[in-house]
Amino acid sequence: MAKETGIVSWKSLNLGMAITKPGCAADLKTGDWRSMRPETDRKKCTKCGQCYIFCPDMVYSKDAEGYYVQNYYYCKGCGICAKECPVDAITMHQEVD
Amino acid sequence: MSKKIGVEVSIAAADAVGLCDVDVVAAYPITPQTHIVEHLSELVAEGHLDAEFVPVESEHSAMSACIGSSAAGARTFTSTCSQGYALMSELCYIASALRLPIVMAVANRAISAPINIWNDHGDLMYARDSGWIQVIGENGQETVDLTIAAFRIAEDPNILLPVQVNLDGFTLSHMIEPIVMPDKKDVKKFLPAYKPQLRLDPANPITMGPVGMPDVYTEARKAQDEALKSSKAQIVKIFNEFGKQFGRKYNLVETYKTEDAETIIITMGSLSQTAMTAVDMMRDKGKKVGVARIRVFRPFPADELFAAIKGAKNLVILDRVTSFTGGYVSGPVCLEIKSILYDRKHYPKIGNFLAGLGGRDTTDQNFMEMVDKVAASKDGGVPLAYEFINVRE
Amino acid sequence: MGIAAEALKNFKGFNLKNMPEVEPVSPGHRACQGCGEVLALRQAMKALGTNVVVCSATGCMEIITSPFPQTAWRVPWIHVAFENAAAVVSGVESAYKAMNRKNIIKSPDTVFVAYGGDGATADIGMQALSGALERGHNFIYMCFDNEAYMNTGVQRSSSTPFGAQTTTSPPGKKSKGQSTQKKNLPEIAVAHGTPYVATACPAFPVDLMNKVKKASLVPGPAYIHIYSPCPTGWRCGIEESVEMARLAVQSKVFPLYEVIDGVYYLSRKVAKPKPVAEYFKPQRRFRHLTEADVQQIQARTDAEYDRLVAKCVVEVKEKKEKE
Amino acid sequence: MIEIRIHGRGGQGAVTSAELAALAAIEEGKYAQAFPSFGPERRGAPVMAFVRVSDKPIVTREKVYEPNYVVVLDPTLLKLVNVEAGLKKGGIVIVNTAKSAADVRKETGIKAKLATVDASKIAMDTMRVTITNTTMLGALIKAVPDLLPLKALAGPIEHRFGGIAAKNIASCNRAFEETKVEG
Repeated sequence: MAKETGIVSWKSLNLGMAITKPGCAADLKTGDWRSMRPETDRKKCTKCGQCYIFCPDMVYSKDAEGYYVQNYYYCKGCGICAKECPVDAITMHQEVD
Repeated sequence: MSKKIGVEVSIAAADAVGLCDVDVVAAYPITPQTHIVEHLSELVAEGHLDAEFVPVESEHSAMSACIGSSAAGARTFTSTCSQGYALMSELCYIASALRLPIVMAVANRAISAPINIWNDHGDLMYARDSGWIQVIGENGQETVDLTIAAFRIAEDPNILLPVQVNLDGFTLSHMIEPIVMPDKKDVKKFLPAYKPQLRLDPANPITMGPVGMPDVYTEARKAQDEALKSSKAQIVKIFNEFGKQFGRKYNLVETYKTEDAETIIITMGSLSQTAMTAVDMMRDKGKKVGVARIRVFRPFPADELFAAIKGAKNLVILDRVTSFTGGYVSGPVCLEIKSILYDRKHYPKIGNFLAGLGGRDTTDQNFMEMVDKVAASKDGGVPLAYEFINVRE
Repeated sequence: MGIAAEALKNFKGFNLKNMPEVEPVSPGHRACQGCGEVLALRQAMKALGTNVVVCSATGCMEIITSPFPQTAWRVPWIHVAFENAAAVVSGVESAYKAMNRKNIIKSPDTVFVAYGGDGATADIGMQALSGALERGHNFIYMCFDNEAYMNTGVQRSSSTPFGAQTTTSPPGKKSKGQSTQKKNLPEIAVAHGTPYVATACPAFPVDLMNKVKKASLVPGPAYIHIYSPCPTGWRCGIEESVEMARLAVQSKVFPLYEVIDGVYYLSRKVAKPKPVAEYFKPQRRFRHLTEADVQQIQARTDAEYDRLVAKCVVEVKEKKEKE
Repeated sequence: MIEIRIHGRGGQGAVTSAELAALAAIEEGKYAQAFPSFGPERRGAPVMAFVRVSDKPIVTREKVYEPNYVVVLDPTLLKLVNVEAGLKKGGIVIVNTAKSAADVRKETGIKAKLATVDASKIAMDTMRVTITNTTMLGALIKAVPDLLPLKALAGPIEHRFGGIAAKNIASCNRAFEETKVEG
């Protein structure tokens, strides 16, 4: 779990409280927000990439075979990918612990 | 040594900015600051100054553009006063918090209402809690020198705070007087090129101005407070270096005939000059009077000011502003001084006078009356905490 | 040929097969589930790449990307205040211009971007935007329009559409919700003589990305108005953002077009428009409207669309051919 | 220290007169201040400008309340403004007028010593304008020889007026010749 708070000494702040680690929000596990999980049926998937380009949370990336795979570390479970999938290859499933 | 030339103080101030080779000037016109920015746009138009002049649509955008420019790493200047300052003040607080070394000349002017284009320190005091360094010139030469020193102070790696150079509107900004303009080579030696520690650069991306939640806001403010606090010693060093380079030495507090003075007048800005004239006249009559002039208002030079005034039995403290407190609390300069004295358990008689408001002249005669009033009083001479000078009943 | 057309004459666009992989905005940002605005921001930034400086207005996209000590920004980014992103970018652009000229830096191709929500653009930041457009700085301004002040809890802005419910335009016995018509920001940008103006929405990502890319190639200012559905404020399903954006285009509520050197081009002709009611239905912000209200809105939507189409050169040509 | 007040109307160049006098003094190695009356007055309204000249640095920022000399650029002001206000004992009022000093005194009741010159006519003759600001500087030098040598004005006038400086200098010089100072 990445450090979510800014609890630091005033002496360790950068000038003007600037953040000098580009994109360090990528440490944050927004996957914790999810109650529904998208899963892809590869038999239906046409590798069209709609899920990739419509994801607000940059969850999808292409694997070696050209399929788009979810990174559940970030997925907030909004379900846009499932709704937009033109061949209904993606379905939403209840998260279970 | 360069020759003295006759020049309007605003023009000289703009030329000083030119000598500092600024990269960006973003400004909006307001009386009595206009001559400064007009001349800068002229310098750019004629090719005497290689800079971008951004003719913004408001002071709010002037300071916004200055913040963008300084964050991108450029040496940046603007100028305003009064309502212009009020409009941009939101951004001034942000400029200092982002630690951007912007230099701004303020041709001090009263705050509305009634609308009044003339001089007082309404804008200077409006800015006092903004986290900027505030320096104050008394004449044209000081305005020029402090403008050059301001860039050096602002950009000092140990300071990195914006600096406000205050010059009294009209009484200084529109005055033609003899000024020695420093040599460009000397300025370059004194003021090396600005090397930002952090800047908006695609090769090294940073995030400036992030959200500070309750877990870090206190630390951010503490860091900024420390920066202003520790700037004081560095400003003294820079003033000393300026003295070595240009032969004119500046201090946080300047004194005039205070050594043996029973009464000390405390002033800021061009009024100090009239006060010194009055002191000479009173000395001729055998009165032991002196003047302590505050050259740097933020960071407040408490120790230096106390050292200058501790020998006096009476203090005449001028505030060139109305600071509405509802009656009992003094004007802002007096308030600072009272707190110094309280901390040091030292209690001279004090008269606090609100003088020179909205361009009202304060004469040598006025100073003599104030000195006499405090000297003759038992409790500071003023029934309440302060008194308006030259007000018609 | 105008300066924008000249700059775009050899333009090669993106397509679904050659999407840039770069993500200048990182994951881990704290946008709501199903946020249509951060999706639009993501697509736009992908088109721009990494040689950019971004100036952000206060708003959702600022708050969700930058709570200390995290930043979702992989490119240089500054937030100053709510109403001044266009003025801040003016300063950044001027600084780069001066420093490049004076050989202090070598960064001639850097693209300067300012963005804000509809409140930051149409309301409080209108003056700063107008000033920056008029001065002709070389920058892109992107307005992410979600039709209300979402960051503060869904209050109406001048970009909120007629009839919409917000927390400060509540429907009641004497109110139908928002009582004024949506301010037409792209027209205001056009009126400044802005070389490149476009509308876009994240349901048509290739179109959006191409427009943003074009904006970066045009010298001088460019303005892009991006429809950014907000499930939280519009009170629709979190999976429906893209669908809402698509329906807005298909119902003529939000037509996609470009204005290059003042010449209008329709990006997507709505041949078989869907009724506005279909777009309204999933959004609870319109649920209080009567059928008559919706009919009135439908009539105005059609009229506005026709007015736009009449301005578009492509349409003019077609008309002539018919004649 | 010599203090001078210049009366004119907005647009007649009273401020320029003050500036040129101060600049000339500074060129001569003296100390000087010049400043306007800082008002919102527009073209045509009565305005004032001030000059201080001294051999020592000037350390005051008061307005000029008690001038040693007063210059009046426009004769119509004599009836509108108390040009003699605050004038120090032994001071001189230097007036642009076609009339004699005696007539001016009779009409205005001015008690101080007068210096008169028809600067409007001189300016019209030499420059084809009725702006008398540079012309009246010649009269000022004639009435106050201690202030500056006449030739000291040439530099600042040239710097300010460029191509039309020669005519201004000629007008100034002619006024110097023609100014009558009461004995």
